[in-house]
Amino acid sequence: MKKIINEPGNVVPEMVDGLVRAYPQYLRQIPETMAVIRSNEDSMAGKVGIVSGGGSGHEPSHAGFVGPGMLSGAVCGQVFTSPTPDQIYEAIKAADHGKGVFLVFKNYSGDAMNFDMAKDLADVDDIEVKSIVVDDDIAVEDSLYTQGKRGVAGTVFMHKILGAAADQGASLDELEELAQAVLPNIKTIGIALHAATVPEVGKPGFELADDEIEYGVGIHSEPGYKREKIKASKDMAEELVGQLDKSLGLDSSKKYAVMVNGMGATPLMEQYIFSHDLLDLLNAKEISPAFMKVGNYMTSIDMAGLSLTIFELKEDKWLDYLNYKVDTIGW
Amino acid sequence: MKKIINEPGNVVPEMVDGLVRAYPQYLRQIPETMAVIRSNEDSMAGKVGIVSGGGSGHEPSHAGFVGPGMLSGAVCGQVFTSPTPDQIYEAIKAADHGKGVFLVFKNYSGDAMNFDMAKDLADVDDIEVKSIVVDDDIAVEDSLYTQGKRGVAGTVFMHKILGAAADQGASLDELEELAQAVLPNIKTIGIALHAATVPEVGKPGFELADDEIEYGVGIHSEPGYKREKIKASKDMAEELVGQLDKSLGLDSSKKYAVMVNGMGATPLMEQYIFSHDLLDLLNAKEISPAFMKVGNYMTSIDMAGLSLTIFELKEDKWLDYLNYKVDTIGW
Amino acid sequence: MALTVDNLTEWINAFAQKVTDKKDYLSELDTPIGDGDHGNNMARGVKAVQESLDAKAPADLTAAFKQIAMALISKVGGASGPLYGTAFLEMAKKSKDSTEIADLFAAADAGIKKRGGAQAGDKTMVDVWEPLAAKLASGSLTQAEIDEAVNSTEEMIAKKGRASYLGERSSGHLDPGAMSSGYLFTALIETEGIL
Amino acid sequence: MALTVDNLTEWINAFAQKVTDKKDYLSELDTPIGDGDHGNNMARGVKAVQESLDAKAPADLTAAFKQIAMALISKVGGASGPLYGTAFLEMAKKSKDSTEIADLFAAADAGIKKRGGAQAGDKTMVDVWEPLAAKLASGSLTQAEIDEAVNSTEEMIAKKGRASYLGERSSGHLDPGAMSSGYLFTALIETEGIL
Ligand SMILES: Nc1ncnc2c1ncn2[C@@H]1O[C@H](COP(=O)(O)OP(=O)(O)O)[C@@H](O)[C@H]1O
Ligand SMILES: Nc1ncnc2c1ncn2[C@@H]1O[C@H](COP(=O)(O)OP(=O)(O)O)[C@@H](O)[C@H]1O
Ligand SMILES: [Mg+2]
Ligand SMILES: [Mg+2]
Ligand SMILES: [Mg+2]
Ligand SMILES: [Mg+2]
Repeated sequence: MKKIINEPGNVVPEMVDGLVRAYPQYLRQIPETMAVIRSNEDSMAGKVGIVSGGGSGHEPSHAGFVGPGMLSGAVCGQVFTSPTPDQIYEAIKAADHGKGVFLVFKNYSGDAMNFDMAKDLADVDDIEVKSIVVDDDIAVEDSLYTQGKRGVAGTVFMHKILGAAADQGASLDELEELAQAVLPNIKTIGIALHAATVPEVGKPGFELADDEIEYGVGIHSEPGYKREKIKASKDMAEELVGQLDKSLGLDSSKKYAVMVNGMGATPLMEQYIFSHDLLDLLNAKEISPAFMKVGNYMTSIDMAGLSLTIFELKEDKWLDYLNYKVDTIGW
Repeated sequence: MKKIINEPGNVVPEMVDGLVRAYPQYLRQIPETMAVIRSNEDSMAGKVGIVSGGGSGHEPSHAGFVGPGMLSGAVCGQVFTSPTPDQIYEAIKAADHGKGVFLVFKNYSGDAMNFDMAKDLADVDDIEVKSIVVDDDIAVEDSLYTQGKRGVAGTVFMHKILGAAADQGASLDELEELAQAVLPNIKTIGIALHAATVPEVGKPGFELADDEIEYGVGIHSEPGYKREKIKASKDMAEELVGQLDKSLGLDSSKKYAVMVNGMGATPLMEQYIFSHDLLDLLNAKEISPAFMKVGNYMTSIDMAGLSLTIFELKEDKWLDYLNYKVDTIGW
Repeated sequence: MALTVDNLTEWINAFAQKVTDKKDYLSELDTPIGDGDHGNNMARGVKAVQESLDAKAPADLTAAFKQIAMALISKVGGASGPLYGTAFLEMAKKSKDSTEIADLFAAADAGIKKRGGAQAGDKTMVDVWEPLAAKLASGSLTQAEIDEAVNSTEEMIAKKGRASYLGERSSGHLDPGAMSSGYLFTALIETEGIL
Repeated sequence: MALTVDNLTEWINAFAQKVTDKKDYLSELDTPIGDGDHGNNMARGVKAVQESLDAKAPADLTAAFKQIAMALISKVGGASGPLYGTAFLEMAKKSKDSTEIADLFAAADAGIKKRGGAQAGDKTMVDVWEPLAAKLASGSLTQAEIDEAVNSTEEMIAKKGRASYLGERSSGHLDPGAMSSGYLFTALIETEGIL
């Protein structure tokens, strides 16, 4: 393991400290926690707070999306480990400005349990809390009897949509309705060329040969649905678009937002080339995205690879939310 | 070599195409070239144009900094290879709105010669052109008899300063004066954990053992000034700050802007940890940066490592320029 | 034979020791079917528990269980933090009317199931807690029974937790949470004077 | 013996062939003391030159030199593009009053020095162009002389171009631009009817 770190056990507190001190205009650290809140208090007045979080290792998620027009606060867990209820609770308290707090988290048992416990703590204070569990990854089959699908990069679209609506004065109930309406329309699938190395573990989550890639990988080095020899970018794009097409039924009469998301070690050069191939494929279906972003938004430490998110914009308002003014480190 | 690409020889055209089609609201490709220009024509009216460029492989530089408040256009050369004069000339023509064009390039023989030839071509059209050659890398000794120092990540600060000034109506002469005044105050030094792989070459520019790092590396896998066993982040920070201190004479009575720049494969997690160590060191000198950015701004394809830029803000106006409103993909 | 603050502390220290010794092994178990952090999570947790007990000697069993629960809940995170935390929180509640090991473990088992929604056969720590809580109710518990419960998770297909994302490919691997729970039960039977 | 559009084309094609064959070697030379792209740059350039000459047969020597120059300038980039481009552009200009090889190369050599600001001893292509242009002026050029000029760059310390960033560590490596220039001269002496 070759990393610019000090003690592997200290990466989270040092990282949060570095981030907050580098960007005091955006973030304030809640004392004694690994939770951050918007520095701009005025921007939260009279509005529902939006709090997200999860394990660390996904930078700029989630703290990088804290700012006017997006999140009110974010809670940073240990690497790939859900944050604890007491910390989430502190973020809820700081984000509450009398209108309640909306929680966004991804569909992992740990996140679900810790955020639920935090909600219980907030209940005692009579802070109204609602939440959405993002599960956009189509690589894993959904089923009533299991945990369901994983939450991955599509979560960033959810942050943006809810953050814009909250900034425009949406109530807690309206945000819940919006989140539920948006959720089934966001779908993501990823590929890995190299797995992530958790600092405290010291070696990659799984091994890939020099000419192999893994399709359907998660953002914590969870293995995907198949492993194959590496192909040209356009063939990878075809596989991913094919999977998303099955799930979304891509159609030229519909509007879409697209995110190409780098996993941490994959340079923009490759992400732009993939985007070129992707846009060619969509073009062949007479689809031209109404909104697109390419970059590192929901990373997996130093994983090499990327994910593709397609979000069907069922309502014009959703596109306005995506384009709504925002001021954060990472968007 | 494991990359998300198609033909290694096609990376530049495919990348530029992907970038421009993903972000049509920011960029327009000049037909038949690898040069891009701001989509927002109105934002350029009556102002001096700012054109930058260089070899590709430094994404989001330089095209990612094209937009209101920053660059007017950017020219993308082959990977790590200066663009050709005809392409630079097309960007100059597109950026000229009657007030002339200011060129920003880095101190490499190739860039200097190609940009100079483009200037000659523009002369014929009576387009007034001035330029600044950025040479912020202190890893290489300056000398009258050689090429001098290399231009690296500090170039992004130069873009921001000039872009803000141009947007506020600075004339070509004023921009030249500003650029000359700013230049000696921007200093950068970098480290690499792993060298970059040029797609057409297929292997890293140099080999580092699993426990080695290279100090003073350039952004084209140029070797640096020493190679050592990897150390803790805080020791690396100490080495880099020490070098910059020698060059700038860091002093608590002065104001500084700081950039921690990821080289492409180094995740934000490590950049934030390094920032934590850096800020501790500066703190010990009673310096707290007046402006700071952490992220991938001037990358070196998939190099692992980072660079540290410190920019002494001799004038308050320079800080205003850094904070001036801007709308680009990469800033 | 009865639970006291002293032998509870001894039991928890023995558990902490086992988790610390097996930290890498637990994370390794969590690698093929999880995210490779279970050992780190649990080691962080038991360290916090020990620090809490060292910093403030609990006045009674209820206080001791609560301190353990709060340390786990506020330091572990992930899935195991709320689950282990809930287990000890339920023991704290139950200890107000009973200090019978059988009653305490029945309450803990119910708490884990409620918190995580898993049932026996889902390849989670429930596959250790449910059968072993039943053994304790019937009056005895042996290492062989602990091993059997832990090993039973190997062939199961996960239905809860991260391993469930793997579907059938989760089979053939021991569940890390089942293994760490096994250590808790082993520490229990090894601590003299409790059973 | 005189330069014609035909044997100029033959010469350039022979040069193109050598560059294409040695593409990887030129990039390798550029790796320790440069950025590893000289072979790719030159190969791209000579391909463009050949395409240009194929697409439009030049009417005369001046037109031929200019086409070659423009192809190199607009396709190579980097340092070698403007330098080789300038060399041929200067030959195009000079060819209006002289078709003597010695005159043409003297003009090219002067153009390269003016464009890049390097002089002999700076470990650049100038260390090939200057002495060999002089040999051509004196009436003859051998492969041994070409090799000697190319090899002379090995021990030099670079003062211009990327290699100069290495300071003394640039010594011990052949200069890639000197090597590709050597191919141009070898192709020249190998083309029958020019010298
Ligand atoms: N819903 C659940 N119910 C019961 N136990 C669960 C559940 N989800 C996960 N677990 C247990 O937690 C263990 C994983 O814990 P850990 O690795 O610390 O957390 P995470 O999965 O968040 O990384 C699993 O091996 C399993 O025994
Ligand atoms: N200022 C200069 N004057 C003359 N030749 C130069 C100069 N700078 C570079 N060169 C030549 O260019 C060669 C490198 O060309 P190339 O690798 O194609 O371009 P780049 O250095 O831009 O990558 C060097 O080996 C050297 O011979
Ligand atoms: Mg985890
Ligand atoms: Mg080059
Ligand atoms: Mg785990
Ligand atoms: Mg080169």
